[in-house]
Amino acid sequence: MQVNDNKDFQPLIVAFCCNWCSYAGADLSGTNRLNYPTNVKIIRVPCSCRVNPMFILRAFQRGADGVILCGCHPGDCHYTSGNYFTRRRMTLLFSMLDFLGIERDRTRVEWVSAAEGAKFAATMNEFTEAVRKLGPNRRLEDLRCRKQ
Amino acid sequence: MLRISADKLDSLFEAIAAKQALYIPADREDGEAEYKKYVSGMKLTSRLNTLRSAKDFFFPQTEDIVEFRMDGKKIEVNDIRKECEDFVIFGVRACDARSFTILDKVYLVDPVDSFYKNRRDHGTVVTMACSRPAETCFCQTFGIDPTAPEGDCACWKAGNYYYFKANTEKGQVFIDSIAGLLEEGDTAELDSTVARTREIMKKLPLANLSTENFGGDKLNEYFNSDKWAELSESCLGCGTCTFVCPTCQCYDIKDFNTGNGIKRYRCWDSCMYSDFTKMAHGNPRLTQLERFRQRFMHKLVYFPANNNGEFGCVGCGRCLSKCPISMNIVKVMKALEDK
Amino acid sequence: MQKAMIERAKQLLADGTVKRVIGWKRGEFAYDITPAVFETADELDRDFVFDDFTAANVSKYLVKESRKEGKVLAFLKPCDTYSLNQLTKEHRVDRDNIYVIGVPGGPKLDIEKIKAKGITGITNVRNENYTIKVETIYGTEELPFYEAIMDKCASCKSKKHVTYDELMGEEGDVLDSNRFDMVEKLENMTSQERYDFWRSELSKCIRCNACRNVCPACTCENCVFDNPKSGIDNKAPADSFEENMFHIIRAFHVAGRCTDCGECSRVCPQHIPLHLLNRKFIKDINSLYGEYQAGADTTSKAPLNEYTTDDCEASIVHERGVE
Amino acid sequence: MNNDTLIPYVGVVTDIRIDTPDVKTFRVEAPEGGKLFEHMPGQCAMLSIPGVGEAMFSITSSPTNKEFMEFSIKKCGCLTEWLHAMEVGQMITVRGPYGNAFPVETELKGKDLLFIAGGIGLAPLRSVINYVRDKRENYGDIQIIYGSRSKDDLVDYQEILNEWMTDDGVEVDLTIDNAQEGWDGHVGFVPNYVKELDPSINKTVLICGPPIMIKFTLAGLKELGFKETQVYTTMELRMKCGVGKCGRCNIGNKYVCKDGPVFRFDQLGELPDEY
Repeated sequence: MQVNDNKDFQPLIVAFCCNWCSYAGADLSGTNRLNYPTNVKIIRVPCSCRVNPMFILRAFQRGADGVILCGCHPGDCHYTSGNYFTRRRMTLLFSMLDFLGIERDRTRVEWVSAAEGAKFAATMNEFTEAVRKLGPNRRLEDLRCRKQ
Repeated sequence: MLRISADKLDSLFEAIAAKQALYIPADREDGEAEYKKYVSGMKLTSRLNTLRSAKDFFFPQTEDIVEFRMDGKKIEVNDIRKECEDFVIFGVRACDARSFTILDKVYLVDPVDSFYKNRRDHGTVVTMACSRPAETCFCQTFGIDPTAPEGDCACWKAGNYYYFKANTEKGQVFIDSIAGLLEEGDTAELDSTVARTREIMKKLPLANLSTENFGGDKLNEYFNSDKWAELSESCLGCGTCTFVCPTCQCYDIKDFNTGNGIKRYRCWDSCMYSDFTKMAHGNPRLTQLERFRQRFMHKLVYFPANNNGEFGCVGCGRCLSKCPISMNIVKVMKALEDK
Repeated sequence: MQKAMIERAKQLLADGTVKRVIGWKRGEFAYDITPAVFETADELDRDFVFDDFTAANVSKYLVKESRKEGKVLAFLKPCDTYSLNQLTKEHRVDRDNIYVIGVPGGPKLDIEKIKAKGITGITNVRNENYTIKVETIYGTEELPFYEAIMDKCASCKSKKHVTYDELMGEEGDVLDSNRFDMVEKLENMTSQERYDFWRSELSKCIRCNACRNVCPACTCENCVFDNPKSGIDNKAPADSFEENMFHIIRAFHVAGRCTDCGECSRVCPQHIPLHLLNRKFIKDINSLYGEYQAGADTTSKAPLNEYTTDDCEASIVHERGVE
Repeated sequence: MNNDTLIPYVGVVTDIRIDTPDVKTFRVEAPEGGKLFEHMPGQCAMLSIPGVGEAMFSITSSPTNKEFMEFSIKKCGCLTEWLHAMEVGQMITVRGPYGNAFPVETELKGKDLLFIAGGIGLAPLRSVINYVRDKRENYGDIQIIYGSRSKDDLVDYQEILNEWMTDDGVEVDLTIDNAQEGWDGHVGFVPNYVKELDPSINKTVLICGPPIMIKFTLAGLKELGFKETQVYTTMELRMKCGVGKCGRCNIGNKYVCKDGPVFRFDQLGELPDEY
């Protein structure tokens, strides 16, 4: 994959955001009129822990080029410990994707609190840029789902 | 008889592949053989047969049937069938060649399956006689002669030559197309090779396996046999036997939402799976016993009942070597006969 | 050993300690051995076998057998006892209804490896001082024992039985195995090389589900891949994505619960090294969350069922290894 | 290339009638109007909503109806839930007709007929009943015994009241499982009701309903003196192809989709008990 020659490529990013912190953070970045790419599609989940590894894979199947999971900061989970489990789970999953040769920059976990609107926008900008450099997801895509 | 010397086999393959797609059984890294599309330099495998059967060519594991575009309440149906291109499969063993006639009895009877027929029409099957059968071989049980295989065109390796004989019109066309490379030769060496193979076949451990106690008339006797519980108790319910089997022909039809339409595809299914007969209101085959029984009853009783006594097994021995728990049709036949 | 096992099983049947015996049954040839349940002394005498080919792990059958009336005797090799312990921990078996006799482990022979050497027409296989004599209808062939052992035995992790009611033969130790070597080798490849490696392996998958169905850790009543409401019950490897998805999820679902018994790779008709996926998870768990061997005991919490507040962040994946 | 049986037609749902709390009857026409294909009473068709699933349903309208086909469908699974959620104008895909039919033009001709149905089991028989009513001269007396859990669960109740009951030579006996306000008819299970009514044993019987009802009714009929060769039923198993190739709907060596769904009881008796 050639890096840097994807200037026109606009990656599709799926962001799973926990209802209590990160989704509110995304809201805040919106009300503060902060810019982040329009091709970030947010899916609200009750807790980052709700995200099953299958969700991540299916996002890639359906055309995502990068998947980011946002939750409360460790220690701040609305359900006390959900994000701690998420952390272990996603570490192992991302490690496995890396093991299978899927580019590791396509996945990320980021903790964003309800007050961190700026961090949310910055994270999305940064992540989108990282994925854009990688180019379209080819290694974990479902050819049947490719737009004709 | 027409023949070609072994050192010219590559040029023969080149000549065939220049006109149409050619598939030959070739070695894989892990020591197994599988059919691969011929590219220059590819060699025939030394293994007796391929891990997967040759049915894939006519009945692939998955194929798209039809596409739907959904728009509100409207549905548009797109027939996505395309005319298949001509191809040659070289080196099909006698057992697999017979499996095609068995599949034909399912897919080419009314209503004809156009997907299967399309491939069948465009494929030329060149069979290869066996000379070194394995202990798991029992094709003779089903009246198959591995020294005189069916198929459009048969091929024998004897000494330093490959001999060819057409069995069908399509096979004759094939031979005519490569006639420039073939030469006439006597068959003394071939005859002695065939005779030697026939002697070996008598020594095979399963040479005495017989079908005389099986057939359509045994339906109730075997269906109610108390042997099934014991035979099926360690069955994992996986689909290995059905997927490596050259005659297993069951399929499932499923829809896949691609996000820009619905693809309806069909894929191999296995009667060993728990959802094979599952309906909204229940399942007539609730335990592995019934599913296991279905597979073997189908091959040994139901199929002959519907097809003038022809059995739904060709004795290729794949299930004997691939079943994770080594339960197979030979053990079932022997257990059922043992009253 | 086989004789002693049959005798002991007959005793336990006769004195009413157990009602059934789970073990291995001889087959048509020297190598095609089937796990089986025996109920009488006659059956044991006639069919029970324990030799170089009894590699199958019978502990998963105990999920069903231990729920039946009456105790069941299970002969378990060291690796099988780990599986049973794990099943006990997850309340999938009724341990009180199982009488475990620990029997020595492998290395067991892999007939596929013998056949891959071009040996065919096999009528008998004998082990003479770790030289295998393979009798075939084409003559006798010889090869060193260790060239034909199961992959899972070649990287054996333990010769110790972690649960038993009685032991036959000598007890072994947990071994310092080389089982992570291949995982490490892959980790040290580039991402493109790893991708190519797994594509060539996983593209062989025919989705027969043997790896799932044999796995002692896969005991869900209804698998997500069979559930029509899950949206992923696609049944066939219709696209390369399906192959990746199935194997990632299969391995992930047993992460932290997989005892590394190696059955998945043993049963794969296409010889896909599926155990490498499981071992990758085990290796990661060991290095990130502390050494953990599933099935070593029946009380500890699985690594994915607990956490510490100072666990590493997922970004660790980005920070280590080869790009 | 010829049209393949696996490639469906598109049909439009032009009317939806709510029969009972869990049964709706859908009227299906070709997009250009008229029927998608001709069929005989007892035959089935594969209905599908792409992306949801495909399943076999018996065609409940009579072949004598030249304008449309009808399907009475009970909500019991994934696909039927979707079908029930449809609105008029929705397109679905249809392929068929599949299977054999009740022998209305051969063995049943000239005979006195006794229809016995339970619950949604009336659906496949309705096609025959209306066919026979439309060709009245070819058949003898008609008796219909139909039972359901409650009055609300009687399928086609209005049609039964307004058309069948008013016909000459058609006797309709209704029953419900438990007494209910507003019901002054018979109360009790179908098998017992059949015995109470004691129909003439010269009649040919067509029966459809839940397996348990069929089992007890058949036993009752035999007690009354009916022979197995006089009784027809229609079967249902999981189907995918509809043409006897996908290999799952077999009972012994017979495929329900191709050799069935209509079987005479003496034929069923020769097959293994796996349905």
